[in-house]
Amino acid sequence: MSTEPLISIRHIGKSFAAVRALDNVSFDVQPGELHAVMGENGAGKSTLMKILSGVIAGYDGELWIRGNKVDFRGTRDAERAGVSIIHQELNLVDQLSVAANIFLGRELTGALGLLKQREMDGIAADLLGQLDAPIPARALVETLRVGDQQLVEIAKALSLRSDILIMDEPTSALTETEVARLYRVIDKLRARGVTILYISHKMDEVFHLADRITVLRDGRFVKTLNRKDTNPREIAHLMVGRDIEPRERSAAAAHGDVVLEVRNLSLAWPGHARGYRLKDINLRLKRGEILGIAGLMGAGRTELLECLFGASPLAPTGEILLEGQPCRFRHPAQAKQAGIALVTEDRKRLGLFSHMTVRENITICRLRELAGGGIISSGREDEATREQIRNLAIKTAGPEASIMSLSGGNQQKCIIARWLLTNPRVLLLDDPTRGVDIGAKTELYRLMDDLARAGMAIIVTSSELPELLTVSDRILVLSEGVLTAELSRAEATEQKIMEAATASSKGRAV
Amino acid sequence: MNSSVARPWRTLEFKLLVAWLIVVIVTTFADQNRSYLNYPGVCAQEILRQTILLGIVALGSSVIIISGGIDLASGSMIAMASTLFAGFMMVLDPTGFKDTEVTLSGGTVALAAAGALLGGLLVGTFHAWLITRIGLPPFVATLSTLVGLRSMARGLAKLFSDSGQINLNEEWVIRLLTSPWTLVSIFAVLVLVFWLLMSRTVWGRQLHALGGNETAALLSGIRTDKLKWLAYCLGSVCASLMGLLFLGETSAAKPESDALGFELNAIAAAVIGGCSLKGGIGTIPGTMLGCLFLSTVIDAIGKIIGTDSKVYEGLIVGIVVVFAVTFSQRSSQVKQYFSGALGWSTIPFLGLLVGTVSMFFYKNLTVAILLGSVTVLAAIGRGIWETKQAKA
Amino acid sequence: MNSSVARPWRTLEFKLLVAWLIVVIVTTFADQNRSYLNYPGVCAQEILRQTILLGIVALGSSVIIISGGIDLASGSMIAMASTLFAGFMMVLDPTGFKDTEVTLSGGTVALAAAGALLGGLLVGTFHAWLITRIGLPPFVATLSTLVGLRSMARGLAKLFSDSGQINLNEEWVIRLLTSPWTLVSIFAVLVLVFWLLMSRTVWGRQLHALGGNETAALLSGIRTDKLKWLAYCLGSVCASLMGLLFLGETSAAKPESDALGFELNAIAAAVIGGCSLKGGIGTIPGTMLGCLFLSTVIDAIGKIIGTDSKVYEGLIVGIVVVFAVTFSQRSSQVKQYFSGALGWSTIPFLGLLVGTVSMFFYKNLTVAILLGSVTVLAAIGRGIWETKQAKA
Amino acid sequence: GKPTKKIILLNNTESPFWDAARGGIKDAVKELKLTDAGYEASMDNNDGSGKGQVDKLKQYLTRDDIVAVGISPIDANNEAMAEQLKKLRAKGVIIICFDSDLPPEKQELRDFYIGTDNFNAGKALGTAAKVLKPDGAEYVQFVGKDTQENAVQRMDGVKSVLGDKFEEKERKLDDGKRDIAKKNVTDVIVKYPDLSLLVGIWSYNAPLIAEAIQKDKSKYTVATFDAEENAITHMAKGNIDVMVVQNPHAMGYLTVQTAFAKLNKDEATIKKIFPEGNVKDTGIKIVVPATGSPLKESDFDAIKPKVEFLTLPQFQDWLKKYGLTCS
Ligand SMILES: Nc1ncnc2c1ncn2[C@@H]1O[C@H](COP(=O)(O)OP(=O)(O)OP(=O)(O)O)[C@@H](O)[C@H]1O
Ligand SMILES: Nc1ncnc2c1ncn2[C@@H]1O[C@H](COP(=O)(O)OP(=O)(O)OP(=O)(O)O)[C@@H](O)[C@H]1O
Ligand SMILES: [Mg+2]
Ligand SMILES: [Mg+2]
Repeated sequence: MSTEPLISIRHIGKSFAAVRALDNVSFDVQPGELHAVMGENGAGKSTLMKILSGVIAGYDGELWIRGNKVDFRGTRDAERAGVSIIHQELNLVDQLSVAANIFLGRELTGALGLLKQREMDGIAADLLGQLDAPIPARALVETLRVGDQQLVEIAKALSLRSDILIMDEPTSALTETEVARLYRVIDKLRARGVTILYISHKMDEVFHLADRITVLRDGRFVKTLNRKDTNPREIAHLMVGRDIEPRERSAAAAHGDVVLEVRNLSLAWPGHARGYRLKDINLRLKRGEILGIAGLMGAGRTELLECLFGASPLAPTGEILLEGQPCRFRHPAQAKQAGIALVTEDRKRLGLFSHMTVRENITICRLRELAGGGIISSGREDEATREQIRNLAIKTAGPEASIMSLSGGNQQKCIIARWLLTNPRVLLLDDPTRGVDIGAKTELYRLMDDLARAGMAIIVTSSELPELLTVSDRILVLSEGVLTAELSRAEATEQKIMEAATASSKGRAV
Repeated sequence: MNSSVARPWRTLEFKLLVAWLIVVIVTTFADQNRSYLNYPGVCAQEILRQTILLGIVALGSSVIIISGGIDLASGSMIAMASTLFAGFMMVLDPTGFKDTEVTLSGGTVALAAAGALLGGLLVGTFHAWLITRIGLPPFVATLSTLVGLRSMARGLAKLFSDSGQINLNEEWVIRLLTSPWTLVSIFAVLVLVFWLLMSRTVWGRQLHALGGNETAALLSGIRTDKLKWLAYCLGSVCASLMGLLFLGETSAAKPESDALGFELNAIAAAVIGGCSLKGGIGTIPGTMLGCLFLSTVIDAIGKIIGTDSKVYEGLIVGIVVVFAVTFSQRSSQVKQYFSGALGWSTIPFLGLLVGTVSMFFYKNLTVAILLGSVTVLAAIGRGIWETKQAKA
Repeated sequence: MNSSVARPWRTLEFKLLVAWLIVVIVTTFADQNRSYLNYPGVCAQEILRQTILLGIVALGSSVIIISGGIDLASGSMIAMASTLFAGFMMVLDPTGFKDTEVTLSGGTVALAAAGALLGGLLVGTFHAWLITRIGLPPFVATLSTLVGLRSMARGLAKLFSDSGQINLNEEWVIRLLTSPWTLVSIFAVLVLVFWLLMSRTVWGRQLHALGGNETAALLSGIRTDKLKWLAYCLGSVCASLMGLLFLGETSAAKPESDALGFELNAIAAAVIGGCSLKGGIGTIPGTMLGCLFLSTVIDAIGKIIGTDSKVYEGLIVGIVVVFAVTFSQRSSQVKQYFSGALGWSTIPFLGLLVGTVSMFFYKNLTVAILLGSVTVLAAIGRGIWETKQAKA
Repeated sequence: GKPTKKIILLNNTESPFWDAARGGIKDAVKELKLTDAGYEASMDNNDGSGKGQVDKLKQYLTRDDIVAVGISPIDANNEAMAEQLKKLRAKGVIIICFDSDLPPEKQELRDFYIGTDNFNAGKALGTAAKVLKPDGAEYVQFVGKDTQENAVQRMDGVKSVLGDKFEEKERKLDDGKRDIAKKNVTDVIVKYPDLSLLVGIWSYNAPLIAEAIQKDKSKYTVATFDAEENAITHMAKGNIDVMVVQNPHAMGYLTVQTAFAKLNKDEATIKKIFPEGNVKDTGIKIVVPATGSPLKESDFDAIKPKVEFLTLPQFQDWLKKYGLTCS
């Protein structure tokens, strides 16, 4: 391409205290292209995007847009230069309405600086319409579910009508249908000539959308390739710096007897049209089996796992039998006692103790056993930590490193390690690979496989069907809180699953 | 918001109004002097006055709370403003201030008032600076000014008069500051302005956003520092304004005791009025109803108990705050009050609480024991019921 | 932690120790009566006493703060405990209590003390209940007990004597409660226990986790309700213990004024000692050093200023808190103090602050103006420098 | 029947000092048979602030059952209080100041004043101190707040008699907090090695000074106001050398009696209590330890009106007579 680049990133570097997040990164983005940026967790993608969008001010190197040097002091400057961003983490104000969030910081005002509420509601409704997302513009964001909140974020970015749009893992909380909608929107935008910088850990997305792909590793620029001239394997290699052979789930390993059985489990949803979050769920889980649970956003996967773990806001009805023993957990402590472990969906919010060290994060569930008479034995604790770090190949400076100094994938491993320490009988993984890079993903798959072989019973949910198909022996499909299909590894296909997932759904209930 | 439009009787404001009516009715008949019936005018005026004095400060505090901060220094700011006001008048026109014959010129008074308000502006700025530039948590920043400002005011007062108290004996100034018209008009304007600000303007919207999710606000390009600056200035200026009126009320600036602990009343009023200390949630009308409710309750205590009412005031205010906030909670999943170890072990305290309170008011041990044990039994009953529920 | 092991002089504890030494040295020479040199023993003992009294309460407060809560009621709890202690003694053995001839039996005193501590336990339970079962924010829950408990204590005191004050004139009890040995031994045990609890035990680790991320703690199978119960009970029991000793100090329970606002000192000490009000961060040794530092400063003020030291105490404490917390901040990215609108507009206040403070101490206008303007100029200079930096 | 009429005495702040006054009120009610005449009399506690008193007076305005108000103004120059007193009087309520009076220009606002002149009391204590310390001394005065009328008057009274042989080092404030009051004593002791005279201004200062210095009492002379329970025990132990005691009991009693007489147009009684004018001085007592005090009754002849000179046992008998524990 000979045209003068729209964005030119020149020798950009950025350090946080100890970490060198970016180091002398340079590449160009051509006008109108969709440029994907890939890299492991902690490669520096988000940091670079934050610099591009004026969120991070102080950095080394230069940033050129439309042939002139820019020096953003804040997001405002970036927006004026026509750059807008969809951040990796949700950045919405729960207490405000959808419209208010979309116009946050850029409210429309009339005389005496009074808000033009009606007008904003109107425009917001249109934007959501473009995304054909059935979200009322005046609803409070806190009443929306995660997926819809992500759509609001997208609408917010669109409302700027800027000609450079950065999307940092926009689909990490979306499921196929919503992703499909997003694709349509992206097409519209590109038709309008908008340039898009796109970050994702999902190869299929990148290869579906991107014109060119830039790979970062450990904060350094590796290579920029045309999509046509490359393949996922090569990209993955460039990202991780070695080949990663996706290991297939050792087909139909011999399973033991039933560990967990659920009979007619239902969970009420007061004050909601549907009336229930879950209805008459029945399932059996055998020792050494990996059971995948598929479903759309809000299908109730998280709730199901929360019920099994005694963490649901309301008490579920129905029976849960653990190795034949009926049990009703009202507190995760009881579930933990009984040998059930839950790796939660939202790492940052529900999992990490960000002010603590790797050691403290890993041992938090196992302290009682590592203590004598209530006093923690630092020796045993350190030993246990190192063992986990070894077994799960966690990349860290050591047990005493701050958990925040780890990349997303390794943080996820720490949380899994935390639960493995309690050597549970049943391991519940709620979307364990959300926002985790491909290298770490394959390692997680291998880990699950090994655990299952060692006789652990695992339930895993995921928003990525290919993933489910790779890891699970059996797949249950949830749709609006009801089990609509049970597919063995042999018969399961993306097609069948999507049918089941949308089976009883006549437009999502909100 | 849309929901509140749908069924007004579900709104906090409505609940508060009902609660307030109940208090008024109870007081009317529980007060054996029937003050409300004999002197409706006087009583109404007095309650209104207290509500306004509390309300002016609560307006500022609520804005700060909604923006996700807290102001522990408003009480001290009141004392400081009242001292500055008196002090400036004294400095600008010593004879006119001291001498009852010579009257103060309106200009002098206006100038002094302006000075006191400016003081408020400076303190508000200082708060914002401590929080955004030095990076202190709001609690710590305003805690230090809570102790610092009052002591500074005491020092200033000592500079003006050894007694550490500056007496104002200018007839017309006191008249002006205490006249209902002054109060009502100032208050009306303030409430209108603040209500518009918080519910209709960009700043109000962004203040809510700031309180709700600071990073989101920041990433949306909102100048959060400027907003905090605005919030804390509004807070301190409101307090200073109250300080001016307070000088009229007490006709003497005595910083060592003026408005001591008033910040707690203001915060309590805001919380009763539905402001969440986590930030992002709260309305001006709610806060104002909170003030009306709180000052009515305090007035009622005085009416009903009479002698030593001050002694028991705190107890009743505390209980009222707990109940008000409990009922004002929009959607609390909590229902298991008395089951479980914690629940059971709280029952003794509740019994003792009720017992002591009734002891205070009936001065009769048997009644106290009776009511106390009734409470305990009721709680135990409820506890058993809850446990059954949980089982089922 | 590893970092702290690596270079101890970077730790907050070390910084505090240095700051404390500076205060001591300054006081030694700024005090023209040379009290520290003339009566080292007495002075040391007095500072130690104050540190211990503050420390006992701060221990509880810091645990609560680390667990992500706050206790505004400790001052009132002290007053309540002291009242209960005296009250129980009076009830258990009226003649022995009133009559100086007849002495109280050890049993009576022990029983009364136990009763007061039990009271603390009940209040702590009540706090935990309000927060976990009723769902009140800790600030609101303890705010209501802050006003409620004191008023309740006053009511109780009134039941015993009209003046609302219960005099203790039992020689040996006062001796026992005020003897340095009692204080030191109690304190030593408490500090050891709390230090072990927070740094070595499962509960301590879980309390840190709770303060850091409550949902994560819950989903890690931690009984967060129980932990809060523990934290608030520890807080209230520490306060009650202080209440017992306080009765010795004052030889009379006067809930109206006893330990009024003491909670703020305790919180300030904890914060100076490095506890974060956001929860999850803080150490016992740090808190204790915070107490030592704060009580030394307060003592120093009395030594240096003399007459009216009480008047200026708040001002200096406020300033000290700001500085202490500022420097104790581990990694504050903040460096732009005076540049920008907010920065510039703070300078006047700082100038006035320094001016007034120097006015208070030198009682000389020219000096005050001089120092004030020096401050302003310095700030402006720094501001310009910062702006240049930002440009570059 | 018809509602009882109330006589209310509003004090300045809660303190044991008022226990005796309450005793006086009770006695008056009993001896003058107020209840039979359909009257009640009681004391109301103020919270120690000027605004508190103003608010209380506002409350009284809305109560028809209150026919007489006694008040001990916490801040005599307070316009707002004067305002309320005017209103009450206009309503026909009888106003009596007790314990401390209004400034001359405002005295038409009250019908009577019953109490002692605090400046005078201060002079009495100063005189005692002079006798106890013939060749002068360095001294410190301890008080809650030096902004309170009675405190200032007492301290100035003391200062006025002590000649230039006495040097006042400091006035230590404790904001009415007993723990601070005690710490203040410890502080000044180490601060001024030559200090030898300690003056307690408010009732609680006395016992706490005694507590703090009893280890080496010999070094110090302790002269205090009022007689709190613990102060009496400490004087018995010899930790206090002289107490100047007012007569709150009489203040309570006479206030009620005067109001009652006035309400019943009983001029005879009024004449008896107020031979001339409308001011009644309830007098002060000088209390000294049972034995070995250099103080004699004659030392106080200069003080007018005449003081009552008592040894501790005599004083305690007096207390017993009125069933009081303190004064
Ligand atoms: N605010 C910060 N403070 C300290 N370190 C940070 C901060 N933000 C990022 N880092 C570090 O910088 C490095 C790059 O982070 P960044 O978020 O850019 O990675 P990423 O490529 O977006 O990873 P992911 O794919 O998980 O989003 C990481 O090591 C991270 O720990
Ligand atoms: N309509 C809703 N209102 C409020 N909270 C919701 C709603 N729907 C889901 N949630 C909660 O939000 C979280 C994630 O919602 P989501 O829709 O993702 O649940 P899910 O579909 O069961 O799980 P997953 O996110 O893995 O698909 C869950 O904890 C769920 O309880
Ligand atoms: Mg990222
Ligand atoms: Mg989920």
